[in-house]
Amino acid sequence: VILLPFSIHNRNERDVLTEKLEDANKRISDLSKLEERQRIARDLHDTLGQKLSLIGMKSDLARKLVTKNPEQAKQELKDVGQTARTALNEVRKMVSSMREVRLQDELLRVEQLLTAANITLIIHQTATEHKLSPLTENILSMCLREAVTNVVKHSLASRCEVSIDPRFKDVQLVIRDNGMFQKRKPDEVLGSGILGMKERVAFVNGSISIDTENGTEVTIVVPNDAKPKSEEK
Amino acid sequence: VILLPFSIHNRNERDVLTEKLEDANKRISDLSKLEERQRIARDLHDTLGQKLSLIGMKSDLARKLVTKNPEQAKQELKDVGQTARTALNEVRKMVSSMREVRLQDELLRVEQLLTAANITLIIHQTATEHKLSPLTENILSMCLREAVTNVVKHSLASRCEVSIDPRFKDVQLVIRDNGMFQKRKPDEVLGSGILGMKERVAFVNGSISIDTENGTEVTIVVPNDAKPKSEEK
Amino acid sequence: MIKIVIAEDQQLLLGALGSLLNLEDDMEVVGKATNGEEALELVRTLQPDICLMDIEMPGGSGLDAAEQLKGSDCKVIILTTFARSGYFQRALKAGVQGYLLKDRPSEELANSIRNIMSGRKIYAPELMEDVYAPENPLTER
Ligand SMILES: Nc1ncnc2c1ncn2[C@@H]1O[C@H](COP(=O)(O)OP(=O)(O)OP(=O)(O)O)[C@@H](O)[C@H]1O
Ligand SMILES: Nc1ncnc2c1ncn2[C@@H]1O[C@H](COP(=O)(O)OP(=O)(O)OP(=O)(O)O)[C@@H](O)[C@H]1O
Ligand SMILES: [Mg+2]
Ligand SMILES: [Mg+2]
Ligand SMILES: [Mg+2]
Repeated sequence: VILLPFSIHNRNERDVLTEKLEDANKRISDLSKLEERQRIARDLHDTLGQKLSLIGMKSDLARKLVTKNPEQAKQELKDVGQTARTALNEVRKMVSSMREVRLQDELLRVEQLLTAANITLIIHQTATEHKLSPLTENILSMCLREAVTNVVKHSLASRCEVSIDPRFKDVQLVIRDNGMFQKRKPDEVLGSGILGMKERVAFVNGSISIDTENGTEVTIVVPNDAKPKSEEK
Repeated sequence: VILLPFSIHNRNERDVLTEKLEDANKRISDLSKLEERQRIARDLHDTLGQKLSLIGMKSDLARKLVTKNPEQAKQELKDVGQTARTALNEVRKMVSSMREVRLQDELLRVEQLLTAANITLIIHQTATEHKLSPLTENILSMCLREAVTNVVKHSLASRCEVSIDPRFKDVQLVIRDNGMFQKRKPDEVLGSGILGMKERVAFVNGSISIDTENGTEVTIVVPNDAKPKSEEK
Repeated sequence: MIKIVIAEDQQLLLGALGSLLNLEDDMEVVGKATNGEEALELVRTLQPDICLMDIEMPGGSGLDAAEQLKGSDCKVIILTTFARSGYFQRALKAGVQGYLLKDRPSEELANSIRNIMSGRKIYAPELMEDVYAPENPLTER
């Protein structure tokens, strides 16, 4: 009996805390969204703004040249079409980098990629009770895509192994090929692929290591902030 | 003496809780960003993607028409230019709706706007202990700007009153003019201003009402998820 | 004849803009620069009536150049795509006669140039995000 008031007291305190927490969560969420929107705004500005202005101007110019100088008009129109397509590609890239990506979908895609390149794919996948969080899936998918693209582009391998191992607290993704790691010449421009993987993985406090002894082996571990499927509500 | 272990125990528990909370905050923030990104991705895809494809096609078409049918070519080119400008305007709107706006800055801006239009501005502002959240400020600023733009564009008023009243749980913003509300003809294209205000306000569970009896009076109430200035850390 | 110098770092835009204005009967593009410093140099040597200026260019922004041209005989028009905070205020301080969108139809740009030649100031409402102009911004609406 003596325990009751304590536990009531605790519960009330907890309710208040829970409510405060929900408020705070809402605020964090709103702010993060605002921040993300601003970031995207800057991107949009830099890439698309210029291209759309150019299209506007060149189409005006072409219109005026139609009678005066038809050949020149055609040339300007080629530029317009080209610029529109480049801009569209940029939008597509932006959109696809923003879209939700599922790891299993990505696996299918890299399978097609490797088949087309005549590289045998072996998948090791541990069955799992756990559902990965969208963010984890997103990051793993990006890394998988980049690593496999590198295998296709650089390794000269005949085999590629991908293993996905969701463990208790984290997920391990390994991409291994039986080709040769290509060292870059010191004066070559650095690729953005490996750098991009590192950045993404660091973003969630994960780790990435690359072993280039026999072929290339990329090992990525990211925290699995996933909840067991059964506990979902 | 008997109290000491309790308080130690409490403190440890609190440390653990604090850490957990920080993790959770990070996760909420990441997820919110992801979510926002996906929303914008859909927008971008729908608005810009289509327009850019259209531009690409029309410029190809125009190029073929330059010699065969110069007049038609010119018409297609007008469409191309128009489409590029509309697309850029959409991006511009997206970008500016993304920018952080402070309410006091916006007040200055509308003051200049009204002065330029020769409309007297009267501001009622309750002094406040509270700081509005960025999101609240953002939404109120947008609404203020749109409502005052409407006063300048449509009302024929000589006076405009703006009152800002941060109350206990919400903020009320009223924009009132002494002109005449202009009914639209049923076949006229709808403006996007009032609609935009409604959408924004609904987004934070606020309310908006418009009284057009004597002049126009727009009343907006949005929840004030703000914290007292003194409690800030 | 209205003599014009254009400063724009994107070659394609610079070319298109130049050709467009040259097509107008009363305008002649006398010089093209790809950064602010070059623009100043061209204005000094060529003595144009108007200098059209992009803002963001490597090696001397259009706003810096406009500030230097304040009080000179050459009228400055800033051309840009998006409002950026602080830019419009700086442009006003530099006393520019025009602050316009890059993507408006060329006829409109040509008309704005003529109006500015006759002493008016024109600022695009879309770009007045920071502060509405102290000089009446509604004249063009
Ligand atoms: N699986 C691999 N096999 C052989 N070489 C590799 C492999 N992965 C990476 N490399 C080498 O490492 C370099 C850096 O890779 P990274 O992905 O960062 O850049 P990239 O692929 O050249 O360009 P980007 O990814 O930006 O298109 C590659 O250029 C290549 O020389
Ligand atoms: N303060 C006002 N005084 C008189 N009429 C108004 C006022 N505000 C709005 N209206 C009328 O309501 C209509 C709808 O306003 P709304 O802001 O939605 O569109 P708009 O201003 O015409 O176009 P947009 O805001 O998209 O540029 C206006 O066209 C006008 O007829
Ligand atoms: Mg790569
Ligand atoms: Mg309106
Ligand atoms: Mg530039």
